[in-house]
Amino acid sequence: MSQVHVTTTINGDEVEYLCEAEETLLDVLRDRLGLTGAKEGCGSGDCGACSVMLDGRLVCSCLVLGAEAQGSKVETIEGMAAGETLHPLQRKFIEHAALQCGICTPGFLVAAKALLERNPDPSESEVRYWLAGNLCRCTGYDKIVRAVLDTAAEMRGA
Amino acid sequence: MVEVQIWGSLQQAADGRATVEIADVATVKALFSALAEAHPGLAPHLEKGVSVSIDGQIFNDAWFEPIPDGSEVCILPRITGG
Amino acid sequence: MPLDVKPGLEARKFKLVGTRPLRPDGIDKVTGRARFGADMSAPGMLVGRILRSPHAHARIRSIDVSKAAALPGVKAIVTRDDFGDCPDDLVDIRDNVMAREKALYEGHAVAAVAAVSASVARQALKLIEVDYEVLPHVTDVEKAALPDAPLLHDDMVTQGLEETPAKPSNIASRCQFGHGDVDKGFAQADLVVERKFRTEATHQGYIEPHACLATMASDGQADLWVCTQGHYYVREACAGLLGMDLSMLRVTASEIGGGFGGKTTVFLEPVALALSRKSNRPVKLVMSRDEVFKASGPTSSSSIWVKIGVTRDGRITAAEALIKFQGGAYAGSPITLGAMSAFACYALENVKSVGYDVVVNRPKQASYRAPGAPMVAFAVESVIDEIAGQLGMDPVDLRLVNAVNDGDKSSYGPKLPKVGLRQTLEAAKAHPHYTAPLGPNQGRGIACGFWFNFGGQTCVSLNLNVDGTVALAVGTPDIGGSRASMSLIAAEELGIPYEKVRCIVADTSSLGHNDITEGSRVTFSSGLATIEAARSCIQVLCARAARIWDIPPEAVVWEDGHARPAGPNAGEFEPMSLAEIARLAPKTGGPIAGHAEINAGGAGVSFATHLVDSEVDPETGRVSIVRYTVIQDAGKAIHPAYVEGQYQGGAVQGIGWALNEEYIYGEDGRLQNAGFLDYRIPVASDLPMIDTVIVEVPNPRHPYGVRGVGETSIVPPLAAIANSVSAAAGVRLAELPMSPPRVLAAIDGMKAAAE
Amino acid sequence: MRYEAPGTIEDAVGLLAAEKGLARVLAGGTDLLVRLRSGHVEPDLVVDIKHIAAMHEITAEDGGFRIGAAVSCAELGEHPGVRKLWPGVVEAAELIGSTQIQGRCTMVGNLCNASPAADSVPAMVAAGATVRVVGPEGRRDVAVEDVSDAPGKTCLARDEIVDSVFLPARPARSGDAYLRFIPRTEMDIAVVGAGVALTLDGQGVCTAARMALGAVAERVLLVPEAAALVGTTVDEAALGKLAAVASAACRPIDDKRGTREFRIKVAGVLARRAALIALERAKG
Repeated sequence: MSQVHVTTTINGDEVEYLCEAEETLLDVLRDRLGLTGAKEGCGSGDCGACSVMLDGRLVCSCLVLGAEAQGSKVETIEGMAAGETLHPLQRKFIEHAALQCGICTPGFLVAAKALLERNPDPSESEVRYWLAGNLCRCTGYDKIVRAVLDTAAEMRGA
Repeated sequence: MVEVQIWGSLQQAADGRATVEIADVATVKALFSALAEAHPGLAPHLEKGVSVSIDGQIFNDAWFEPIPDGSEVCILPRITGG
Repeated sequence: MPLDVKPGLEARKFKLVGTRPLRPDGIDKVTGRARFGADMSAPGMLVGRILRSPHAHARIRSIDVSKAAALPGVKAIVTRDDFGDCPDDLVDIRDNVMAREKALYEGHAVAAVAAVSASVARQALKLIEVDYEVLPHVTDVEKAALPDAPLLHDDMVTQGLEETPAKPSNIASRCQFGHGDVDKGFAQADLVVERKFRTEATHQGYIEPHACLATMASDGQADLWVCTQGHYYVREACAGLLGMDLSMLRVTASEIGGGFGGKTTVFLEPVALALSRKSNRPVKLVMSRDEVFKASGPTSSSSIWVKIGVTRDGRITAAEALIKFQGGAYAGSPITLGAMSAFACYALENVKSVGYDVVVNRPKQASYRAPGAPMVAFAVESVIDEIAGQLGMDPVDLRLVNAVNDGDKSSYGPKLPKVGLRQTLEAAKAHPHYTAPLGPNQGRGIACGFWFNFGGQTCVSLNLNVDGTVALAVGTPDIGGSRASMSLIAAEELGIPYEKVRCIVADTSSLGHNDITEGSRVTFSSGLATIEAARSCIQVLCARAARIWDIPPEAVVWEDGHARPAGPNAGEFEPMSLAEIARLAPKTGGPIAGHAEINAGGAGVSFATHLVDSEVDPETGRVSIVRYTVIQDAGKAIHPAYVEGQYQGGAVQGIGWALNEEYIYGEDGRLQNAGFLDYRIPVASDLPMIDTVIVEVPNPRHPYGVRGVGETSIVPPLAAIANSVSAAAGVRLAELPMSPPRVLAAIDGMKAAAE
Repeated sequence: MRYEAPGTIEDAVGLLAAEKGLARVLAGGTDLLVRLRSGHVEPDLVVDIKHIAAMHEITAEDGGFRIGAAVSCAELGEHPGVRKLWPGVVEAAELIGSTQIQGRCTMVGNLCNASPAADSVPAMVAAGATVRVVGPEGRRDVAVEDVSDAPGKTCLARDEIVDSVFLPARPARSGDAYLRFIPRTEMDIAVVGAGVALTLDGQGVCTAARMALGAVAERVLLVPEAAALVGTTVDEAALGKLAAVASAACRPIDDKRGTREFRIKVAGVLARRAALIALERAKG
């Protein structure tokens, strides 16, 4: 079994790992690097629980091979807070009770952060469509959408 | 004296009775004993687990829940949830 | 012992209960630190994988694992031979966990391996040779009930019939509820409406697949980490199946990524333990999404006939239902709960509901949020809606004429205690949603729903730390924010800030038995136990203060977090705070704690009324939900944000069930849509905001008035949406899901009939 | 399985040609990885083409655009020139999957996956797009509608790669549009898809029309009878005719996503609705 050697940057740190060619980036993050914040809800890109940023793009890490991360920049939920300081989205999700079980929360946060970086003033409809690839079965999305809109307003200084 | 209501499909086990009158039972445990004695067909069902409603409040496995005289008592299939 | 429940609950002023503090597990969950089922590892851990039947129904002639066992890296293989005799009540569970003589559905586990890596485990599965004799199968509830249907169990004889049948069948049991004389009632009616309804099977759709990590040592001591709604039940089931003492198995409930009833039983756990026992290594087993759909426990599909008679002024004279549920390959569909709840919203003189529990070649069903009630409510509330239309009556008014009141005899037997249905109906009528104008192709629907709620066995341990903070241990896994509610209750009772209480879910070796987190029971039962534990702690606190002051303990009262001298000693001593008494505890007798072990009875039933506007594209049959309002009686909302969350989540699961979710089987008996691509749960862009109204009619059996809230919210949506779609489309929709092809066919059929 | 990430198209073709077992080309991976995981495909070699610089480029060519095979649909959507030229194609590409999928998926991958329900394909066919195929023998251009004639099958040889798709210049007074039907608002595979492109003369009379339908046959269908619009002002009568020819062209199956009857009927509805949008765009 010949493994692939990969050098990449994860949450700002240079990381090296060996992985099998068919292993996904999600497998590598969770099983080899101990970064279990990204979750596997489906393994087919339908639920968004494994969302990470890859070279500035929001992706499902279950649909990226570990080998593909060579030379890339990966950002995960574990890198979202700055030390003890939560990202405003993280804080607002707690304040708005935008999570019940919390399994989908890391994916929603990574996706919502990507949205607000592109569009600091999204409409409710834009939030809903941007997040359509993130499934939540507990909340009915209401409080999630409110948390994102409220964060956007706060970050705009409104 | 309490009048015990038996749900529809359990009535066969109670010799076809929809209600059974039981005297001198102060608790669920005493009620079960009296019912099993009056209608032995009920015994396995009571043993397996049923819910008991006393004046509209539902209890599971509560042998010592008091049964006030004259209260309305129903035997129900075991209530659970999801 | 029941707590002292005083009347006049409405008057109670709370300091903390009813506020919306931050949840204690919030930061862990927004930073990715929270550990769910699949997030745990152990040194030397093996990867487990399960081989599943590709056939819907097949006799397993033989299983040859020799080639797989010879593959380097394979450490253990288990099959039916590894699961022996077990207690009677676990037989079906055992056979579902690992197939015995027959595989009864596609996805039924046949063998399992533990290996050093996922790829070795995958290869090993391919090397296991199973010799199947494929048998005829049946997946439809009506067809399975026919006399010539393929038989799943040779020894299944229908229970609950007047005469026990001589021949086996797929009908596991019959049940019947009701009172009065429905024939007499229908004869008195001015209008009788009857109709047949069907609903497809749906899945709870939790985002976290089942996962566990099992470790068993050669002395039989074992640990299990698992995402479950009931780790005590997991312990009992696994110990029963593996012949272990309960004390030898410690089960820790991980954070749980959704359950909705689907994680109230075992699938992987006994297998993981068996693999660990055989390999003497920790074994992690995680389901794929495909396995979750094929081999966990979806809910029943149903076939329901309802007949209701009314007088001209809308009073129901009789109501009757015939309900068939398939519960998968084993007996145990929620038919009794479905049949009991059918007409529970209405005060009826003549009512009858009959139910049949039918087995088919599908996975064994598990509970799903108010199990059995949503489908039956769909049928009953659709007929009520049709009656309102035919009488020309406002649908809320028709329901108000018949709605149950305190003390009415319920359709399932007992008289009702204090209930809040009427209040939700009145709130619906007063809500701006009810009178808002509708756009073109839009329709408004309303429906009511009922759920029993449940109490049950519960333990809580409350330990006071020397710095005046509180460690609160509960035994009910937190699936929706209950640690926040329990902390609120403890802080309220003790009179200390919410932040001073930290609530955790204890493992099975740290706390006595707790029933499963199900039946909307946690806030009610663990809440009751928390109150009791806090009050027993307060007794100790008062006793310590009394000793310090050298006055009788009866002369001390607890107010606002302080022990105060009372009676003749009032004002004699400075009140002592909880923190002060805690600090002195080592000198005044040692640690201070409170605990409670109860079997909570008297969970109050709850009712809801939902309002929904939908829009139908008449050319494609596509339905959009444009406005939704949930109105539900919570008794007393401890943490209103999470009560709203339960209302919203239940409504949206109902929207999915009503519009697009369904198990689709092919002619071959195989599930065709075992993934989130084609099992279509609602996504964010499908939905409007879900408005909520919390009605509070206190439950007299709870010191704060709490009723369960988790399940009732999924009962009305199917019917409310069907009523709104039927109004918008101009034709009655009686089959779920109301997917576009079905709605378009109904519209086209109506047009063709009109021509 | 081996993973290779060559830096040139020639190396990529060479790897494919040399592989004796099963090889697969990896661009966005949003279909391939799903198939890998489910065990539907077990390749011996995966050739990642994302390290080939030219595959990431969008270049102007003959009044149209050549779009590299590794350009993600998100990148495509961010290109104002392509969006202005063929808005229907870009909108179709943007319908594929979620935001997360958009960051990875490519139009060429969507085409080569050879699903009759692929969203971007009917739009590309309506726009008259071609692809450039590179192999050991050199390059050839293939019309998009000729790439796949059955589910999972393409006209590519085992050592050939599509390196780009070419969207031609758009004639004056032309417009295109793509609509699909799905039960939800996002995340579903098209139950029916319809792409329409049409051209008007100065008087508003239609001089050319192309229509392609997705998910109504074993392949994406180019419907020549869309010529029914030619010579009309795309009025109600002409749109009715278009809907009728769209429905008549369908030869769908019943499956988990929709019934035969439903697809036939909705194909007509979407054809009509897409033509109306294309008409508005043609009028400018």
